[in-house]
Amino acid sequence: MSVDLQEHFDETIAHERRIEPRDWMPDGYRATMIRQIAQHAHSEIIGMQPEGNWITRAPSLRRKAILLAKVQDEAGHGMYLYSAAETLGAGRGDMTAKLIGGRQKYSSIFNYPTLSYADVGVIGWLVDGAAICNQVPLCRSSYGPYARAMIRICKEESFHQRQGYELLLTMMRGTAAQREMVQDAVNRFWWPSLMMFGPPDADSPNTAQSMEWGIKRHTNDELRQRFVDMSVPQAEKLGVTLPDPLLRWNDERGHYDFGPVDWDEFKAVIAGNGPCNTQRVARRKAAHDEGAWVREAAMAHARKNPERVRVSPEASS
Amino acid sequence: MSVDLQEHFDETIAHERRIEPRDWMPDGYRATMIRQIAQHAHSEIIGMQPEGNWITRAPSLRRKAILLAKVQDEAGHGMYLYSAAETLGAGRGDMTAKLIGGRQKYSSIFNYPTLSYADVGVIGWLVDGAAICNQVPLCRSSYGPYARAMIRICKEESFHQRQGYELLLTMMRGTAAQREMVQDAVNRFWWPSLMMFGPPDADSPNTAQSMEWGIKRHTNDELRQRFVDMSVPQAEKLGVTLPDPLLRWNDERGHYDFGPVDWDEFKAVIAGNGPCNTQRVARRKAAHDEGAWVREAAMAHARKNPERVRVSPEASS
Amino acid sequence: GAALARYCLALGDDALIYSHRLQEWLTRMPELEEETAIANIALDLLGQARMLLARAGGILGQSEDQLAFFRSEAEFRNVRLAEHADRDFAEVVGRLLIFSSWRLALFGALSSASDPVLAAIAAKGANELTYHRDYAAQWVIRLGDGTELSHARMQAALDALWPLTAELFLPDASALASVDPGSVHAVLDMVLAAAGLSRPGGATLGPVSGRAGRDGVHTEAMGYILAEMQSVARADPDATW
Amino acid sequence: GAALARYCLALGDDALIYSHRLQEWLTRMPELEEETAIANIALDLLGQARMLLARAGGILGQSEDQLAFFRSEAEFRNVRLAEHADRDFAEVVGRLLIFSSWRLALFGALSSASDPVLAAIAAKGANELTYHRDYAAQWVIRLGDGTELSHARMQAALDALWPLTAELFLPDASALASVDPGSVHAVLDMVLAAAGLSRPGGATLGPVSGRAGRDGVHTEAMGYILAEMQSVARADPDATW
Repeated sequence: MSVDLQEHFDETIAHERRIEPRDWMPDGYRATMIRQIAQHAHSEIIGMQPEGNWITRAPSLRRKAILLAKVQDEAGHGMYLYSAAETLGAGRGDMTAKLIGGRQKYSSIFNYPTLSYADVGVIGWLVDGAAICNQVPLCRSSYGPYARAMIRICKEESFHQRQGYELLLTMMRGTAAQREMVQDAVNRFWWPSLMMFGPPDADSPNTAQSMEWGIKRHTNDELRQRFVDMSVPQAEKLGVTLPDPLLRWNDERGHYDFGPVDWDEFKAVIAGNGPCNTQRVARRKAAHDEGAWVREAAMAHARKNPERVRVSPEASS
Repeated sequence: MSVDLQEHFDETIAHERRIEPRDWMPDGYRATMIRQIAQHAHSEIIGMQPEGNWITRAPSLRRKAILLAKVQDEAGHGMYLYSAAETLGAGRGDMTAKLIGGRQKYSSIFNYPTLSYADVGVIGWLVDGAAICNQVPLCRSSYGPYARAMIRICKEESFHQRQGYELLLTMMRGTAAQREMVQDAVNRFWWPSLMMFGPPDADSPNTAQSMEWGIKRHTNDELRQRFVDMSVPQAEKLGVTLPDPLLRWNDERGHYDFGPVDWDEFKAVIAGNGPCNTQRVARRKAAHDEGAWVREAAMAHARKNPERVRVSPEASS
Repeated sequence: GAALARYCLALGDDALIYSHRLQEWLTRMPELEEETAIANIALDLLGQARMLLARAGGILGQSEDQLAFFRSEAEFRNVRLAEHADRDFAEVVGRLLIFSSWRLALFGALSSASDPVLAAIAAKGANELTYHRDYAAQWVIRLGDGTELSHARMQAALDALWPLTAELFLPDASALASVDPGSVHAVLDMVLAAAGLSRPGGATLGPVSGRAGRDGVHTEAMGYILAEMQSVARADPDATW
Repeated sequence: GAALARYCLALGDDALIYSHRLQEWLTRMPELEEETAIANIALDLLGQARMLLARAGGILGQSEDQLAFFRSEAEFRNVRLAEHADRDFAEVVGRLLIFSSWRLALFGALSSASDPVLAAIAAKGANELTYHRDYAAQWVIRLGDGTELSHARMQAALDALWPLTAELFLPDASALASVDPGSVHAVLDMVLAAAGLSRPGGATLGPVSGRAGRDGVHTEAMGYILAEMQSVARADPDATW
């Protein structure tokens, strides 16, 4: 029987059909998928913090509304992704515990501080841009609920990315101080954006298995190159300089060459020594801990009034 | 014996000599004195809040240093006065408990908010000015430790008052916005300053006994009139209008006439319904409660190291 | 014209400052569902603020951003309830219940205002406020009825907030509509009854010589809100965003 | 000249921002004696900031107030330790112990600086910093040695603060003096031994592409500090105070 199941699974993958929650899947696939989706969900939720940092200080009411809506979307993406992980048997409470206990990661980019309003634009342009490069192929993930979540999320991310780029275009047409602010933000976020694609292929031992399972479609270096090729003309149009003296078009490769990424910095950030790791997790933990009495009250009320009030099951996590 | 003691006490008062901690005194005198000194101490400590509110936002580093030093002086006055009350057998811990439990009052003026940097100047000019009117006669209080505390405090208060007035003079020579700010602050603080002298003599039943005991030297209305007479020419020199259409010189009385004080507002504020009562007491209570573990640690350390470290007895309150 | 501008400013400032206080709570909520709900309410109020400030600005010759970012504290006309910093989730939902019940009653009255723009804003806003009130009411009931702890915190929140409510019903010469306190209290009483909570009474947050939020006399919290909210806009007044 | 100005700015900013964080604690201290002590330390640091900014401003042609109130965040050169918001009294005294031990060592080295003004500032400041360090050390010992709770909170404070210390010893091309980490650690170790506490190790608060406070790259807390600190001065740039 197990052989039949494995064969059916392999065939589904081979035919680029989708695995659904009710289907049998190998334990490794399930575990890898849960980790991937949970980390993606965590990234959405932690990613609310660096941008949320500027909502109260947005310099126009229109920009305030745009940013507030974007951060709200991120919370929505987080919930959507946690639900996808739940179809694999993971619990939201358990995933949250892993996040605030430092046992599950989120995108390293969110361990950098946002230091001016230009950062909001640059996160939209570069960070969302890199996320989209990563995520568009995941709309074809072999796991159905994740693939469907990604289709919706990518749509909204593209919208966010255009808004971010548009903010930067506006700022670059503004005062000298604004243009400096944009350049400074680009200087700080360019390299961390390249790190978002993960370590070089040579140091990424799980890539082969993930590609075989159809839960990864391109290698880290392929996606990184695609991002660089996409970003250089956008930077030119914007009028900013990307902080890499080795960046230049390679006619032979048909791609931009770029300088070496500082993988020591990447490893330090992943290990918890980035500028904001502690702060980000502490904030998430504080919200969770300080909300415990509220979640308990909601459960107690639901128990007393089973007929009257529907409380979402997540309230119990 | 009790008769002898009472005679000796009466004689000391009659000769305007001072009662000292070791002297016998009537229970009523002791209780009244404790309450008077405690309320004065509380006023210094609560009074740190409205001015302290502007330290981090002071618009020049010189003004920041002046304000910081002033608020520090107020803490010093508070400690000095609590020590004077302790000579009568009151404990600082007990007095603090009465303050944060709402069982002992402080000056009603500190239940008004400070809303611009001009308020810092107006508090110096009018509030410290009123306090000095109240306090100069108390340098002749029949209770020795209080009288001596008042001499030192009045000296510093006069300094603060001049600094406040000087800030206002500077602001009045500044921009139109600054002049408006000063006028607005005067509008908000003038009437509450007049209330600082307490209810009209007709409604002040304890005045007679207090004057007999030499712990009050003038009636509320006498002091209020003195304050008005002093302030009007200062306001003219400053170029601000005092918000009282009935204010005018009375040649016959040799004093300024002034309009009726809104005693309903005064009673509401005294009863706890001023704009800041709850906030002021809550802040003091939070500092005290959140500091409990620190005071306990200091005591525990002192117990373990009796020879090495001197911890002030107040740390135990 | 002047009275309409002044009143639109007052209602716009209520929404702008209230929205700011909700924005501060983002990423600090007890659940993700609450993150999206509070963000949504903050967005609705920000939208109301923009329309109302635009209406006032049309009369005064100023943009919504000039009004939001370049007025001084004394020029803001919001009630002091809007600027209160909620200390826990019980205060978040308790204050929202009070504010949205009151504002909904006001917008109901304003939907027949003589100015068609204000009437339209009020009609649209009333839909949003109905949702805000219901969201808040559900949570007040959950917390009031939930555990002993949540009941105590919910009652404490109401007690702490109540002094701020008196100002909502003060006579205001520039108001274009008014609300009967009794009708708002009736709504609150219904929710509180379902929650097993009692409506506080007594204490009020007094004015300063008769002046309060609508007269530009705020709490000490307001200066900090504006310092933060206006900081980027004021750092470079010639900037375009 | 430029190097001297830049370095005086850095040391002045350390003191200015550190003083600001202490100012925030006024009226929130566990005892009145601590209110006066912390006010006193905040005043000393403010005094150091004024002298250092004045020295820098003399070279740059700017007043202390222009430098304090009209620079942008990226122009501030303080280390990130200065901008940390202490969450309890244990962090207040723990951070003060670290900061004043380091700064005292630095001022000791600077008292023989070639610029006589800077040398004089450092010599005067060293006296003040000795008092600050001793005050902090006494409290770290009391809390470390006091109760189980205070011991735990004191150790947690040190653990939370430690990642901020690495930046103090980074090579800085514009520095006119440097401090051997070993000598500062030796002072701390003496205090910690008396307190029964252990010096944390390991984690550091990383820079952003190699840039940190001295390069104008701060923590997210810095923007809020400046928004508040500069709000009144910036509201009316033509005002005189």
